[in-house]
Amino acid sequence: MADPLTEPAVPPPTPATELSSPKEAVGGWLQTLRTGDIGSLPIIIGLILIVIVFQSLNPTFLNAFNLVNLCLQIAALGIMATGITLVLMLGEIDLSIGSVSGLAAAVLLVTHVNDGFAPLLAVLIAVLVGTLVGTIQGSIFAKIGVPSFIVTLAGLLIWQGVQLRVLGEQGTINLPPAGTLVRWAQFSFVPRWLAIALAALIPLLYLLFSLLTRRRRAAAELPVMPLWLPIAVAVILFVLLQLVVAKLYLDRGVPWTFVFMVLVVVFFDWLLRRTAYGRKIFAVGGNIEAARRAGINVDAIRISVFALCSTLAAVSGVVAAMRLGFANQQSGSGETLINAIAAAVIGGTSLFGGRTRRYAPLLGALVIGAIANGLELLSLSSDVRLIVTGTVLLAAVVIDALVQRSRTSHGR
Amino acid sequence: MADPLTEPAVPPPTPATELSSPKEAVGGWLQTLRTGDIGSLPIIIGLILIVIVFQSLNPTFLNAFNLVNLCLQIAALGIMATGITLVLMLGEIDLSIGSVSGLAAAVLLVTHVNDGFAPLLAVLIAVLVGTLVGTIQGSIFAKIGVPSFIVTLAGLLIWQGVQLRVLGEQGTINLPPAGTLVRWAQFSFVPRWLAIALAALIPLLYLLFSLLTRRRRAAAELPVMPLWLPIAVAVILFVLLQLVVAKLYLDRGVPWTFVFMVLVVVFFDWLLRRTAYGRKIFAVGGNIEAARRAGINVDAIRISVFALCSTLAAVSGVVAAMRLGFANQQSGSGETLINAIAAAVIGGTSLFGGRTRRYAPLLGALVIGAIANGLELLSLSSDVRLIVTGTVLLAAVVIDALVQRSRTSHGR
Amino acid sequence: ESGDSGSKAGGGKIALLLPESQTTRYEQHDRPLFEAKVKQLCPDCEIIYSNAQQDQSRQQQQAEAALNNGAQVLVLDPVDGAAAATIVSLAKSKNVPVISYDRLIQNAPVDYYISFDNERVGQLQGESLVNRLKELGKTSGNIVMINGSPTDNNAKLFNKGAHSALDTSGFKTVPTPDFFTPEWKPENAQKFMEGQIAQLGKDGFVGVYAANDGTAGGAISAMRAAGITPVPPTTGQDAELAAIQRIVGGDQYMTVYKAFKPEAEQAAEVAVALVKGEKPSTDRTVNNGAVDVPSFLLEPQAVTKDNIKQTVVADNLYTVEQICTSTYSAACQAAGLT
Amino acid sequence: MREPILALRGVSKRFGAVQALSEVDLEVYAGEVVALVGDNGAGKSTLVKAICGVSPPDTGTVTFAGREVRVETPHAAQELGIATVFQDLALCDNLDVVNNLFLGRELRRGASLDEVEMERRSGKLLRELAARIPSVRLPVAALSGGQRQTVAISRSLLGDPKVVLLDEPTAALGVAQTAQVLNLIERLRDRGLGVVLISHNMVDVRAVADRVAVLRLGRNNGEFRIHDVTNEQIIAAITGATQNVVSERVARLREQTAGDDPLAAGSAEGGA
Amino acid sequence: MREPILALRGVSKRFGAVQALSEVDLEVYAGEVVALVGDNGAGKSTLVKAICGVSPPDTGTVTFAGREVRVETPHAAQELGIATVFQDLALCDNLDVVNNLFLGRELRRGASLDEVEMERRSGKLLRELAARIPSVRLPVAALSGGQRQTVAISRSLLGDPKVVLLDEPTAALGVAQTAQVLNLIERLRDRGLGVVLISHNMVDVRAVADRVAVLRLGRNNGEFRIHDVTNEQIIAAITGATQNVVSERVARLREQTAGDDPLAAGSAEGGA
Ligand SMILES: Nc1ncnc2c1ncn2[C@@H]1O[C@H](COP(=O)(O)OP(=O)(O)OP(=O)(O)O)[C@@H](O)[C@H]1O
Ligand SMILES: Nc1ncnc2c1ncn2[C@@H]1O[C@H](COP(=O)(O)OP(=O)(O)OP(=O)(O)O)[C@@H](O)[C@H]1O
Ligand SMILES: [Mg+2]
Ligand SMILES: [Mg+2]
Repeated sequence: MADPLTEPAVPPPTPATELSSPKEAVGGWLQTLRTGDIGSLPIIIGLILIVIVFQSLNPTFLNAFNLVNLCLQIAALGIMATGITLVLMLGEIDLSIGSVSGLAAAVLLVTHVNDGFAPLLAVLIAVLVGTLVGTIQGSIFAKIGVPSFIVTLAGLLIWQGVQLRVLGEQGTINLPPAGTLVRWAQFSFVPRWLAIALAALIPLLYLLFSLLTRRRRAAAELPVMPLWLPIAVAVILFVLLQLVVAKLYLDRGVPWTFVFMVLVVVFFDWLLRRTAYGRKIFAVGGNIEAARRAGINVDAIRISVFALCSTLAAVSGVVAAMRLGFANQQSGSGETLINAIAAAVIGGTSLFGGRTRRYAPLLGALVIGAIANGLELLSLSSDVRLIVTGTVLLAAVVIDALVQRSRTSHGR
Repeated sequence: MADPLTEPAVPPPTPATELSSPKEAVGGWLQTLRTGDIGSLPIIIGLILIVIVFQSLNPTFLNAFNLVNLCLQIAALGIMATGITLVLMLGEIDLSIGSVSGLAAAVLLVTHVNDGFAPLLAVLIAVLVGTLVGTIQGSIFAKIGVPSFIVTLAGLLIWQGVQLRVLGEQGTINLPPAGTLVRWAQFSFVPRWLAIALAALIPLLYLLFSLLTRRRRAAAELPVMPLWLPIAVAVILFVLLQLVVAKLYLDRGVPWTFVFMVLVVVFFDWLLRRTAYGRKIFAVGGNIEAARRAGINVDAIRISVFALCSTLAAVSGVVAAMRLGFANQQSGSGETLINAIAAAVIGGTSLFGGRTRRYAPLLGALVIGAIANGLELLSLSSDVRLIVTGTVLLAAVVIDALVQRSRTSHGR
Repeated sequence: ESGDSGSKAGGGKIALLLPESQTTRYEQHDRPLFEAKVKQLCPDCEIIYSNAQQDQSRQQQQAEAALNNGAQVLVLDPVDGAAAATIVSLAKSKNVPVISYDRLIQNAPVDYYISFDNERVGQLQGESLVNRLKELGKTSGNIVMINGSPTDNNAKLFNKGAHSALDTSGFKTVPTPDFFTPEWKPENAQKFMEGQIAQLGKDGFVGVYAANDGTAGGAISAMRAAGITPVPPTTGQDAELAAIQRIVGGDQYMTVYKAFKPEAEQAAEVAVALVKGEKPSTDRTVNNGAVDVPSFLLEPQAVTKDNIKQTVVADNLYTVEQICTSTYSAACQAAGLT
Repeated sequence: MREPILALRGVSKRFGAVQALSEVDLEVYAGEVVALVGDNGAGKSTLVKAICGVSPPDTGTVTFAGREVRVETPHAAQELGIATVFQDLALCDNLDVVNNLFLGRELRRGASLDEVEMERRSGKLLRELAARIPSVRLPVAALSGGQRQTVAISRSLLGDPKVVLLDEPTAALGVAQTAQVLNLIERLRDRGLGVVLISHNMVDVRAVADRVAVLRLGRNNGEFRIHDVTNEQIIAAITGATQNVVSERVARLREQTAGDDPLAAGSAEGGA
Repeated sequence: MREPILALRGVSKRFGAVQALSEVDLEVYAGEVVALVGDNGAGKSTLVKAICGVSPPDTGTVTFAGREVRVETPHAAQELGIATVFQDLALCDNLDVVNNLFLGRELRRGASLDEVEMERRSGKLLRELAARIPSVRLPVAALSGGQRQTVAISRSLLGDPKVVLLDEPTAALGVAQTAQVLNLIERLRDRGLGVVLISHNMVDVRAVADRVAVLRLGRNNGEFRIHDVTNEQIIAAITGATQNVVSERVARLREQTAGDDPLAAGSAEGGA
């Protein structure tokens, strides 16, 4: 048996924090990939499978016209899913987002069409209504301590009532078909040259940023990624984006609403991951008591998150109304709510709080949007359609679950 | 400054577990009451307030006919809420219960009316369909690891599709208006003498059981409640039950469906609190890792709970169909799901798992049922109705939340 | 301008966009009838079918998909007639003609309109209810009014038509303001009716206006459970089999039968004509706020115990065997059906 | 030599990039207390979890009472007679003390639970460990750190185990409770159980252990009979160097020290 | 006497039926280490939580640097300069080590976080404490008990506190890490901070404390200068009796003991 006293003394260990040399960092990265900590990859695979299945069932699925439609279709969903992701990060729920989006749509239409407010002003008012609603709900939840489920369930009912009231007798209000709002949501596309430029700029910026960070880390003597990694990612990104853009410009091109949605998703991803505010959301969702003891104002975080969620729901309602060209009593009702939550969850947001994957709302909205869109192309009767939707939804997540499982069995 | 060595030695402490003498036990009980650990009391107060408000707005609210209606109305809701309570105890969710109840209703009608199965056999088949569905969903959740939200969301869609398919051409199927099933759900009431006897027997049994337990505890030298406490509770219970029975028998009396629902609630309360199986549900919901390490078969608990929940959803769908007298494509859709979850939560079930109050589904169903019923009596337009429903719902829970808050500020 | 797809010989693609599947008529009647007629007229034509499940935004998505699939005609039954203008303008941008089916698309350059008149349906319900009450010797009293979904625009139209018949009849509709049944759900109608009985008393009303057969079913269950026999005259709509059976059994007084067959077939004829580049003509027009739409309008029919044979049975909607199951055989005999 | 009741051979376990255990061997005999010591992160808790089925090892074999066994679940470990006190305690905060003690092995009376008997036995058990718990009906969320630890230890003694694994059982305990637990460990040994004790406290280790196994960076790094070894030697094996922060501190202390009582030792240091 | 930096007077706290603290007084001076000792459930952690705003006392006053203050939130306590290491650590399992260390006081670079600088400083800080952590980018859920404790201790030192409350900081630490923490406490004292150290380990208490305050059943039960008191006296105050399970065990040990080194003390006990 090894006796440490008779053996040569083990060399004093390099402190563990310095263990990861650049080389080992990649090793570790590949390692985690191997043992399953591979983030959004499984759901992307699920998405690709969905695309393959639908394309083989109906070859129009991947044509340019339909892809542009898909972009238009998921804009509102993606925005709403971004909002609910924030709330889910706290381990809470907001059932009122559908109603709030409907209310915002109603307010937009009434102020713009009936009261003649300028388009932008009307949009602003509608969005602020969302903020107000969220602040109220958040406060009742955080300050009085009513479970968020109940507060927002009450909100679901109340704001739908208010929506009916705002719409009044008329029930349905149309936007001027040639007005700014409809034009923006339905007929505005990024000019081709700009789209191509953006699709080149994004990888470039990514690369630049990665290299700068790399330099700072090296200067601080921290482990760094190997050089080829960001370069490879940037190249792949560049090729992919250019391909997508080329495809979309066979038809109308990239809709501004889609760009807007992507910006929203990216901004909130940055907010969550790269700012102190976002870090606090993670903390509250991870361990609320630890967050409180760290001096975080938990109430403020909660209220602001509910306010943000409702604001985004209102924005989503506004976008949906502009795209539809009208609002009515049904705006925001039905599956709006459940689709948004489902998008967030499919994208990789935990319902238990504190965990979400990068760009979860976008990925989730793509999955849900692709399923809905693909099914529309197959003329199925309602019963079959429901069954198929449910099955495909489940299938898209099973891969993810299986990977996660193998990860747990590897002890994480 | 006190020096323990110069002072007379502190007498060796009686071990703390023996601290609570009978006298102190009551003290402790009153103490907890004072500092807020008062269980279902706040929501009962909320319920009483709702009753007072509605009664003052419309004096027919408390008349016998309406109370009997209320009993009939909440039977299906209470049963479904019992099922979802079990799932919520695990910290999970089941979104499919509405669809499952609709599917069960459809199966019942098709087997009984179209295929001519005997009533009881048809009911059995419908309920077993629920069990099967729950087992499938539970297994996918527990064994593959797909989040319950996604599994049951897929279920929500799939079983609704199957429901449409089962109903087929016809869409709506009538139960024979004078058949056993309709008679049982709409026209069967407990005979007056039996109701009075039961209303006397229940407090008596409670008293007997309390006294027996008290004796066993005393024999085991454990702290016991003072004698007057169970006696007082029994007397209060007796008076209340007799009053309610007397009132209900001014009209048709106590419906069997209501009795059945109460039995379901009481049985599952017993199952949760007084059996090893229920204890395991608490453990899995409280700390799944601790439960696993204690050797509990977590997968089995999860699957069985989802199976039970779907079974109860099916039972609820059957009861609802019998009461309505028919089933159609809308059976189980819309607010069915959200009402059931709301009932469980209002009754005091935590969405985070591991916590529920006694008879939560019953109390929650009473609150929701009373609000809905009371609002039917007030002629309100749809928008106002929605707003009022939301507000009353919130108000009913605020008392509870305030009490909880003061409890937290007392450190619990 | 809508005819430039007609240059193709023979086949073509026709999109049928229906609004919901919660009532049986669309999936069980309109769709098969329409498809059968199209196949008969134009064996090579392909039909793209979608059902919007009561969701206007989904319908828009479906319209986009249909256009994407190469539809040459849209037969559009809008979820919300006031809101479908966007779909029309999208179709117009692709030079695809639009037939407004069953519900009128407002404020848009629609090419044809084929329908029953929704307001007329409400009116018919109201009129036959009043007539029945007068037959029973009642000239005044309360009529409990159960309308459709508060978020469904058609429900408003039924309501409007019904009021036009009821308000001048000497009867009083209760409650005020009108009750709209959330989601059209029978359970909600049942609860509401129970509340009204509690409020008005078991004999506090003389009739029930229910907007469709589902809500009628809920209301009837409530009255029966309260021990009200016979059930006062109750209206309905859609001519569901279950409602016909209730009518035979004497629980429901009437339902409105919209003969789906002529409607669907008419639509099929127009659609096929458009695919072939023809322009069917009609002399009636309906103004939808933007244009005078050339229209084919059909009359809804009230079905009571007396004319079941002449209507739904004659149209092969249901066979006598389907209606007269063992439960209803006695009633059928009494009604002269068997 | 007798056959060990529990023997591990070549146990390895990897978490992502971290190799927590590599080729670890360990033997435990009946009627013997083995102290498992090592630096923070050395892999002690991982080893315990590997033995008791909470997170089975990647490679390596476990032999129990002479038979090679696969312990894939905690349930399987309990069936074999392996009881464990985990470092992170693993109690259900929403359940009271009685229910936590009897979790997974509830006493019944007909179909329902025998709450009275469980409460009686809980009281008895806790008194034996000199536990200061205000009421056995408090949810464990309301207990102090030491009280929770007492509950966890009591739990492991309720079955009729053959091997007990204790992962830093006395870390949060008061002096009296620690003494009781050490007494208890001795009683377990005397009853012929195999005990694995993980502890950073050399005094406790010396007090009850027969043998000391040292882990370092996930590998075996020496095994000693407690008679044959000094604390310095053990600490050197733990830290991997004879010259270390502990020895420096000890040297400094030794200059000032006078007491000869192991518990009362160490005189005051004035502010430097 | 100088003015204490932190003084509690008559602090009481009740949880439902449990009176956790009754009329407790405590004073802490700058440049002094006060050891707070007491049995399990004596109320030590409750007292710490009362001071640092996590669960404010029912009655009683807190004086900080001469001013009476109401510390109602942890944030308020941090503002005053009170840093705390909690017995239950209170880390966010979903965040990595860096993020836990800087939680609530993140470093920024423009609008976003300065991850590079935070990571650099974390590494530095942890190396000072001889922490063995595989990577500062691991989520703390993946850390061993002792590694978690190291993180919690490091956290409390990141601000610029005037008073540090340490609730059993070394309970899960290895020998080397314990020595480092004790060194660190001495450094804190030397820098003029007031330190409250809760520990059940008499050796650690003797090693660094200037004064010992004893809690028993939620009340003050004696306060001693460390020079003037023996371990037996402290233990008697803790357990409330001179004749107790510890003294019995010690007596038994003493018969067999020979060593004179406080850390290496205690020879082996053979199986009884
Ligand atoms: N939230 C709470 N609710 C009810 N009782 C509590 C709560 N927190 C603590 N207690 C009780 O207060 C008493 C003091 O607990 P505290 O945690 O302060 O003890 P401690 O001195 O830190 O003990 P240890 O050394 O075991 O950590 C204990 O009896 C405990 O059961
Ligand atoms: N689930 C996990 N994921 C990743 N790494 C882990 C996980 N669990 C443990 N580790 C790592 O494995 C190593 C060993 O951990 P372990 O808990 O066994 O240490 P230990 O010897 O018990 O230390 P301590 O004395 O601090 O309790 C540590 O470096 C730890 O970070
Ligand atoms: Mg450990
Ligand atoms: Mg403590």
